[in-house]
Amino acid sequence: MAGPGMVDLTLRIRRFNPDVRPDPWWEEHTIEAEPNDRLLDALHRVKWYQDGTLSLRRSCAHGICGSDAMLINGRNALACKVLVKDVAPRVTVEPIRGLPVLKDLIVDMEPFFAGYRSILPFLVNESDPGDRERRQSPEERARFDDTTKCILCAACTTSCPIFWGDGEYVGPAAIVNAHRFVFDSRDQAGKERLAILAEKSGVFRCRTTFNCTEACPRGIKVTQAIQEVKRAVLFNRA
Amino acid sequence: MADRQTRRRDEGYGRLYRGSREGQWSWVLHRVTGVVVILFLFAHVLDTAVVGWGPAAYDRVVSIYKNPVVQFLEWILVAAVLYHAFNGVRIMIVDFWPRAARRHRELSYGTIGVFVAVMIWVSIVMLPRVFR
Amino acid sequence: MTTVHTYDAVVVGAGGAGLRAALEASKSVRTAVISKLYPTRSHTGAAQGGMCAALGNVEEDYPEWHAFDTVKGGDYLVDQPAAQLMAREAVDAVIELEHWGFPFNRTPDGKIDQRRFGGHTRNHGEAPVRRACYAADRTGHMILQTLYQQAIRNDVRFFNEFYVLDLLLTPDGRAAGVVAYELASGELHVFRAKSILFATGGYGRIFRVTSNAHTLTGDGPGLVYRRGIPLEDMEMYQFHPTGLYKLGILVSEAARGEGGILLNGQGERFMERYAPTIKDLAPRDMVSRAIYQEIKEGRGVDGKDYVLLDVSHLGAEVIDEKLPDVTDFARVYLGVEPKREPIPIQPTAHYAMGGIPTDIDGRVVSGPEETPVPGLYAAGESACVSVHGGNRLGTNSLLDIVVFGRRGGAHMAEYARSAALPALPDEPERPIAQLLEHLLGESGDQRVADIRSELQEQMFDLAGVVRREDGLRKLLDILPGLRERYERITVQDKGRTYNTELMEALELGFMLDVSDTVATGALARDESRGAHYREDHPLRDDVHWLKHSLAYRQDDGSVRLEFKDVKMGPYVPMERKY
Amino acid sequence: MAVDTEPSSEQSGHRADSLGTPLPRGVAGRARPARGGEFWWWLFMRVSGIVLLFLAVGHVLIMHLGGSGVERVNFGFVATRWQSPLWRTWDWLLLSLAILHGINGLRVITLDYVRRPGVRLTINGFFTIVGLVLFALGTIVVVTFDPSKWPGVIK
Repeated sequence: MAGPGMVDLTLRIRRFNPDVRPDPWWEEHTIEAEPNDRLLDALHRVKWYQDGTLSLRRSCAHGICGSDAMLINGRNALACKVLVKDVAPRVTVEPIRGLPVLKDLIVDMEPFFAGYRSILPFLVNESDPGDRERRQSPEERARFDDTTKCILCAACTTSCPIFWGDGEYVGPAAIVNAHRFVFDSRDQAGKERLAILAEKSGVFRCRTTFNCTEACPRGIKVTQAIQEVKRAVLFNRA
Repeated sequence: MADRQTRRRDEGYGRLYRGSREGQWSWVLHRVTGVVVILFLFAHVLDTAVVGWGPAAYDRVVSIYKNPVVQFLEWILVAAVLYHAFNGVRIMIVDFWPRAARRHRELSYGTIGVFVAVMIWVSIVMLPRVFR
Repeated sequence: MTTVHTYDAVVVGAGGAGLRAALEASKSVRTAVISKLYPTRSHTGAAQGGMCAALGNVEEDYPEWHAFDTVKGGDYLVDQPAAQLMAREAVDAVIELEHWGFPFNRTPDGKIDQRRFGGHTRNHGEAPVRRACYAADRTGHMILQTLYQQAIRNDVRFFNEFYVLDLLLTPDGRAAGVVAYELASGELHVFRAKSILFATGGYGRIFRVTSNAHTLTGDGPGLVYRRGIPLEDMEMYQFHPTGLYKLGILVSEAARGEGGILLNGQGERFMERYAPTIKDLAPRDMVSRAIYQEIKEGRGVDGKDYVLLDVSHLGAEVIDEKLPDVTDFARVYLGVEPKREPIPIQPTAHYAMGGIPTDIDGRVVSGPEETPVPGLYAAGESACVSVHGGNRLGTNSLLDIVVFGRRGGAHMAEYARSAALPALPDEPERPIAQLLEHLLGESGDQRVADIRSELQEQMFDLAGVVRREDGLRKLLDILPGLRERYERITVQDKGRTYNTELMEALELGFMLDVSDTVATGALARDESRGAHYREDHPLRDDVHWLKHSLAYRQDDGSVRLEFKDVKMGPYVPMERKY
Repeated sequence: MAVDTEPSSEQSGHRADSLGTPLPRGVAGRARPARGGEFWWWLFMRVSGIVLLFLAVGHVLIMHLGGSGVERVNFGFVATRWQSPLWRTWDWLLLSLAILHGINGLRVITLDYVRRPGVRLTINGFFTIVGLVLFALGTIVVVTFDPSKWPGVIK
């Protein structure tokens, strides 16, 4: 039994290790944790004191680096932003879906970043800015504020049913990052981005399931951003 | 000591993604009802085409629709068309008015509300024919 | 099977400093960036408050005032020419980021907005000045994203999740390459290059309570130290006053810059007593010590070891617009609503002022006479220029990484254009292959996690905010014991794919090395200066200690100290009052 | 060891190199052809959806709910109804839009779940042909239907 002020937590973890066996398996570990501990702390406890072979990515441990997106009790979240008290006494942890699993909770992020790179994720402005800042009003700045919060954790993209099924869809995160530039008053490559996103792999694959919005650990209104990009394509053509 | 460990055989993925209740499941239903309607449409074009072969042939074909079991299926078809239509309106609202995305839950429940209300009326009209 | 890669320039680390250096170097020479993490996971992204530059957008300001604040904030251990240079180049650095798309908050007329920050004052200490340029409370996140975006635009070549474990030097002391362990495959890679820049960040993980990421384990400083290069001013470690209680997660100084105040257990605004002029916006070392003092004298909250940061009076609008992330941390991790109630905070290990000694061009310089190591560079938190001296001012870290990242990148490219490719030693990967074999092969009886938590506990208690001779001596007795246990660790995971247990074991090795230098330096420096506070020597001693320490690793593993002079300038050391 | 000047020549199957797919450089070079096929289909689904909302829901109300529903439908009912060009136009529009809307719906579903291009093409081809055949059949019937061949059925 758990000590005073502590709770027992059983973690049901989806394991995979190509060095050991070809198929994934489930494993259960029970640990003691403080109710306010993060799920990441609980996973560390398993890794550090029970099974060193458990592999996961993590870094900052407070929801800003985007390393530890996982499928927790059937929903995508960052393990460092889920508290033990909210999942105890039992939690299921799986790797995020739609990307190849490399080991345990670690997936291949390359397809995800390839999608990100495909939408020209950088400011394009060929005019000479001079030696001072380009002006931008607070209202213009506010227009894309929400989508600058993205930490590229892939929680949104791997929550999307279209992304799981298909190898082509760029996914919500890439569109969020396109939005960040399309609606930046300083950027000049909006038309090119919108052209890329009007293609088969682009924004019109979105079926507004809102899984992405609910999965985003940064509270970005992902679906709304995608819809705004759709509208931009629509009116850019009309 | 609470620490313990067990190993189990693979139970397979198979677990549903517990995504947005309002968004994910209305999308699944939209697809399912869409497929139901298009498959019916294929059949319906064929049966209507029989009209070109005259009354005898056509009346024989449409008599199938008067079977109670088929009439129950017809009730399902009407439900599918109506759900697909109402949910389609919701999708368009979200598509053409991005700010509506912030109220997507309310929109979903509104859609379901309208659908259920209309289906109550549809059922009052149609179901007695099935159980007659 | 070891793969050999050849580049002109190799940058180790993909945080702000590494990316900025790579952007500069890749303009003219073939450049690779090797990083333990995906670049966007780097801890630059956790920086919150801002980046100072005397733009003068909202009130009168000059680089010279900024340089003065930096020198005074660093308690005169700062190399003054470097600080003056940084303050001067700050303006262009901020403008450059803006041109690259950085989404700064704006003034009503569309200029970059600026806000107050700890220790930044107008006219040499008169009053707080608005100098920090920012993007809400995610300035570091936006710098990291902006630099990564530019790296994509410029086709910079990345080797992600490659853990650099060794520096290769030619017999005559030139940098020749690095050895990296590929986490995905468990294979070793040798990167051969004409110039190499380390930008691997800090080592806050040697302390129990820290704002630093799990990955910040002093790898870069640790591995050059093993190769005989000294580490500078390692005793100078900053504790940020406002970490979330128990967790150490940072609550930005911007919270106080926007008007937040600190309260002790009796509800008293205690900073009025410690820094009557700028109160809660005093430099971090002073605020951290004030909190320590309050707690020690029984004025913590409920007699516990924390005090309160109150932002509730700022109003929901300011909180949502300018401090969204930090207030969210309080909500998520402590269940506290900052709009209504104060946030429990305690000092948290935050930033290493010390590191690999460099000059203003990022060149690594060894010894008191500052002999450059040809081809070797360092920048960012892993380096010590030294612009932060005994205590870094808030926002100067983001400035440091872009200013000295750029300078290091430019110089390494210039060097690579003229230098020949150095020859590699035979079997360059051999020492690391043997180290891995040792860690994987033997089954000892010691767990990495046990040694690490013991280390973190002892470092925090004995070499933390306040230090004493007896405590540091005790620490120096404990450390060899931990090292001896480290020799007998066991790594359960013998696999090759993402063996993160092995990675943590390697990290612990670097943490132990770095801890030796911190403890040794702290014991030697029997004065109080900046973040280094000795209870038994509470005053600054400019006669004996206006100098940098250099920690060398001896063959037997012990630390030998040398010292070098501080480069002075216009500012004469005076008592540090605010 | 020979000096190797080609950055990646010694790497074999280098998986973790993040920027493996090079981007075209320069703003002009970056522009891709705007193949907006998916956009036009997306727009069509919404426009046809609005029209179908009236046509199909109207059709359902009249045929399945009005009067005694399908009970009353027989050859005479159809023949009487198709006396009016309005209903012929209505039914033909409904037929064409619904088939196009439905076939594209099926195409989108295969796009989401079928990864292999060949299989995808086969399935889409099959449904397209079925759709075209049925559209042709339906059009012929609607256009050529002549109840005067069967006198006495029109009420």
